Amino acid sequence: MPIWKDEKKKNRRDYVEVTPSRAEDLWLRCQSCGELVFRKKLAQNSYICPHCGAYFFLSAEERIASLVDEGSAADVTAPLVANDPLGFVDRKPYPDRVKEAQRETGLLDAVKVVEARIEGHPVVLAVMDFRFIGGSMGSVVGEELCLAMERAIELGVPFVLVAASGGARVQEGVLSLMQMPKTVLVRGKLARAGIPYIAVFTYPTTGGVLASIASLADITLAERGTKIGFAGPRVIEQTTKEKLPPDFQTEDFALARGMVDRVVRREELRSELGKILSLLDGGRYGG
Amino acid sequence: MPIWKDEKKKNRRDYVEVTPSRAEDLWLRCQSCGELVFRKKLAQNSYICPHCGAYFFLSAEERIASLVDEGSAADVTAPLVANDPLGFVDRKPYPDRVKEAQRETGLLDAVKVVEARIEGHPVVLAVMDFRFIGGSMGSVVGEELCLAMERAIELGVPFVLVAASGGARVQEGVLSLMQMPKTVLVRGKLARAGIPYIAVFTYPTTGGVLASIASLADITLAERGTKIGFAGPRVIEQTTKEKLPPDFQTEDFALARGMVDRVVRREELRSELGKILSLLDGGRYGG
Amino acid sequence: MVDEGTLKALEDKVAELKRLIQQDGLELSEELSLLERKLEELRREYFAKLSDWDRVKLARHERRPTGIELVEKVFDDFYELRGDRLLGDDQALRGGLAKLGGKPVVVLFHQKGRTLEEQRRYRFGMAGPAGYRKAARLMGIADRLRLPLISLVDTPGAYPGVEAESHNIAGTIARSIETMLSVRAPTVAVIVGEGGSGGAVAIACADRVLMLEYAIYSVISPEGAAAILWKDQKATPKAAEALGLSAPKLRALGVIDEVLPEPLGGAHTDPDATADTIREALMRHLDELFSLPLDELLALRYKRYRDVGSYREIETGSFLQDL
Amino acid sequence: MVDEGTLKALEDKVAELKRLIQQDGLELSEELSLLERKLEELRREYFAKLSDWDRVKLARHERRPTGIELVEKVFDDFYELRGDRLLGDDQALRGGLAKLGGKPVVVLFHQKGRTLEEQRRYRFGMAGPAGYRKAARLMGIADRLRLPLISLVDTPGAYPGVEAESHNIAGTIARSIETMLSVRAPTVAVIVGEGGSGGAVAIACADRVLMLEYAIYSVISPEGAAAILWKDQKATPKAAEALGLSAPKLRALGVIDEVLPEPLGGAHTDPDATADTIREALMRHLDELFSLPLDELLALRYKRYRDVGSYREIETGSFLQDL
Ligand SMILES: [Zn+2]
Ligand SMILES: [Zn+2]
Repeated sequence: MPIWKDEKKKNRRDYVEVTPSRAEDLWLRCQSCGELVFRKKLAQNSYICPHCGAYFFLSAEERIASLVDEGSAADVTAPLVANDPLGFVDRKPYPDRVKEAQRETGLLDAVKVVEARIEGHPVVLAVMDFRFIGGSMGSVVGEELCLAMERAIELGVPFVLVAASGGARVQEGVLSLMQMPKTVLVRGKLARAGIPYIAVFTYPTTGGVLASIASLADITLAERGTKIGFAGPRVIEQTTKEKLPPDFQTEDFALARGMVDRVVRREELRSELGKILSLLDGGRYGG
Repeated sequence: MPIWKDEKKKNRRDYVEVTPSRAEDLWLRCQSCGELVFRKKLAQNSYICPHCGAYFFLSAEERIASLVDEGSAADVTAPLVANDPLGFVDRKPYPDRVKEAQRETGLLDAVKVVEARIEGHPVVLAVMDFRFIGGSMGSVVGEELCLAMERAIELGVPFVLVAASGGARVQEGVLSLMQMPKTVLVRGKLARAGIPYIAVFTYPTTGGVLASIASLADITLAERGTKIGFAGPRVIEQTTKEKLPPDFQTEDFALARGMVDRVVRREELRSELGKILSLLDGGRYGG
Repeated sequence: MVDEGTLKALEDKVAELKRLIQQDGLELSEELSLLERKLEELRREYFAKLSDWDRVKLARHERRPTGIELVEKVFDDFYELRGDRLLGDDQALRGGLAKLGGKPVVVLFHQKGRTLEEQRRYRFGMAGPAGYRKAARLMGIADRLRLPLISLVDTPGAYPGVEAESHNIAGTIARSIETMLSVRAPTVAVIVGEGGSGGAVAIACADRVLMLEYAIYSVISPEGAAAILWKDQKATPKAAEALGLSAPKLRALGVIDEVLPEPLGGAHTDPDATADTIREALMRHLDELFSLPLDELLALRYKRYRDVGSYREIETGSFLQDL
Repeated sequence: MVDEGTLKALEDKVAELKRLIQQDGLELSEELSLLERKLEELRREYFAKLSDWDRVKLARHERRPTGIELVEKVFDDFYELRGDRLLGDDQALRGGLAKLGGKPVVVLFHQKGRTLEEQRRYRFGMAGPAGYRKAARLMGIADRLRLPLISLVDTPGAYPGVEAESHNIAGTIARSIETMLSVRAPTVAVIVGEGGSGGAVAIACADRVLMLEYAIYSVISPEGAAAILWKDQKATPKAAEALGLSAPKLRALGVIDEVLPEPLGGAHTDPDATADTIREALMRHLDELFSLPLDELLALRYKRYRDVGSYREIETGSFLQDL
């Protein structure tokens, strides 16, 4: 399913896939040009179709690999698993949903935290994974993000968040809402410690994650093809009967409204982060 | 010259005089209804025409009298006089202009500072006087405002500023521009000391005064009939060729755009300040 | 089984009888006391087995006291402050100075509106960027002047609209949260009606979070949850149950500190008593918080929000085998 | 008497000759050196008795290097940051991260634009609320990360428009001043072109304020002053003289700390040399400021702005007699 396509320019490079692939598939079919691509080859190309330039869906692991210096990443994700504080059952029980997502993704929850280097610069990098219950922020994601920021403080290195989230983890009720003040609080600690915080908005950065930790970065990049917004388009149309502008909640919409510093193509994200990190390097005022 | 008149409501009470009277006149002619009014009588009525409700022009002294408890005001304006740092001469030398204004107003410069009580509450009150070179802020006004805020800190009582200013004192060049950071700086000290700061925008509150100290109050009231804006309408029309909306830079314009907390009729200004001051009274958190 | 329709019909009848007695001086007191006993009985029955969906309907009850009505009853004075100094003045989220037990406080509250015209003007208590910016501004006053900050929460959520998104509603909520957490004075939030998601939490990150007995506080509306998770609008009551949005459940989870009892029948049957309960609780909690020195107050607040959540640590080895 | 028209004509001729020599390989070097000597001579004559109005024209010179041109020459890298997180991104006031002598800094600058299209887009360097809010945001980054803040000032003033007034341009300038004064790191401002009133001072409240030799810094434009004070547009040169807007006069008043010499002919005749001068001065001042501990840095800043102004104390008795 395409979410961003510049029709006027007929630019196939602006096609973004939002459906995850199965981890076991060695060959992936590009949903834009229809070609079959070898997964390893794709990985070497930041998961951009070598035939047409379309962006493939990225898991957290793939995202990390596409951003950090080879072999530099040490997984420091804490071994935390969601409880089921509400005994939540919709069409299936929440614990089953979590287990399924774990099985599918190999992750404990919707975020992966690594210590790594980006173009030589050490960082603590937290990457959300949209495959895990829509990248929703529940208790585990909130705690992991806080631990990641605290680790960045401890190490004295920048904190980088790659956001990909549909919002709060509904199945944990108000406890997931509470992850908003929780992460904002620790972001304040990060700020007081003078640690740089860079956020990257990838598809999609929405809801409670956008309305808390994601919006409070020093520097904010938006990946080409992302979606940035608080409320979903359907909710807006239903509540307000407004007609939405064609570029609504796109990265260009956000840029024009001053919400992000830059829109960056996926293939440039790594060097862009490298540039920023290198600019933040060197003797700061210590007075 | 009227500056505010609610034509639709045919409400003569919304007529505001912006031309000062001569201090020696015992009888003043209302420019709205044409009646002659005895000055003393007028003073007892907050300088509102007893015949038609029009607002007469207020000097700083008259404004103070209309706001504070009778006999409670102690003039603490510092004995400061403007220098002529640029040797400024336009159609007349700046020192002559200052002297003229002093003679006309009995003031040393465009602001008068008193320690007083408003409905029983002690305050440091600074009132600008538009008659003194358009209420412009030069070195003396800047210093007086800073001294007033420092006095409020020392006494631990709220600071109230009644603004009336055409902007910066052009005749002192960049030194008057420097009164913007100067007053903002001391406002910061006031804030750190936890002293409440209430601003009242009277006719007119514009330019450099609005773009510094006046905009940084905790609570901001606008007197009915004032004018609130950074740039003059003529400059805007000349620079941008824009057509200005009919209510442009009125107090209602400012209220609708979130720039002030309330629009208050002159006759209610004193009780309104009293209400606010009494709400700020009492045991604050001292932890 | 008693439903809220039956209850409401009876409530209306009682009200009508009272009006007749008062206005026209009719001798109907016997009928009235009969009806009132019946109403009391039905209420007991209804409230004894209140479902969470019933609670949602009570929290949204058309006669439930709105923000300004409670503010005027709870506080001794209220002086409204307006505007965010940039975008405008959002009347869906209001605030100002007030007194409580002789002490000055800063108050924030959502305002839903009672009449249709009010509801339109207040957008049913759904605030936009100007509202959350105003909230942060008033929090700044509380911070500078060391005034306790009290918020009454009653919103379906932040306003979802093109204008709101254009002015970064998400960012203004984040700033509101950030500012509230850093106020150097005691803060108390009371969920008095609907505590709808981000729009609620933006002004509810307090040292103490209280909740009226029949108020709700939820990460998503039951309707929204039903649509998204059950793909079935008819699952709404089920969703309400699942979301854990009731005051007793949230108290059990530790998300809120105290459930404030409402009169039998709900807050709208006795707004004065409801306001008394709120006032008493606010004064009690503020008294406790006032006794703490600032560093301790802030340390407790930090701990409260740093530690919130429900998860368990595992041994990764065994976890991978489990899958 | 040499006027700027004669100068400009000669400058154009020299440029044309150089082009011919380089492009077409014509043997005109003798003519060129003749013309260049003549130009040098005229420049000396012109700049020897430069009026303040001449300085205004130099500061506004159509070829004067604009903000981004200087930034790219002065700093080793420049990474633009955009947006105020609420209203939009104002390209009349730009900023970002950069390096200076290996040290990270935050840079702010007005951008006037060179082409007509650019000038329209950048509104001739007249920033609005979004611009001053972005400035405050970037100052916040400098503050949090303890990065020196450097601003290059070149604006006729803040943008005067209905939209700007509607979004409280005055308030955003006041906030920008407030934020700049509270940055917990060294700050240096350089007036590089026009320092126009509130729009300039909003990003010029620095620990050190430097000024290019032919830049101007004024409370009002000479045209504005002529209209208001002289009621005569022809008084503009006289107003320019009276306003004390030149770098040497402002240095004498103590408003600025150092005059940075420009090449003979003005910054536009040698942008590289101008940039070198700015870079050298910035590094020198930053070195000095870096050696101060934070409390001393802030105390000096406080003193600088607390004490600014020119007035005298009098004995009120004698004053009243004088009138
Ligand atoms: Zn393809
Ligand atoms: Zn009259």
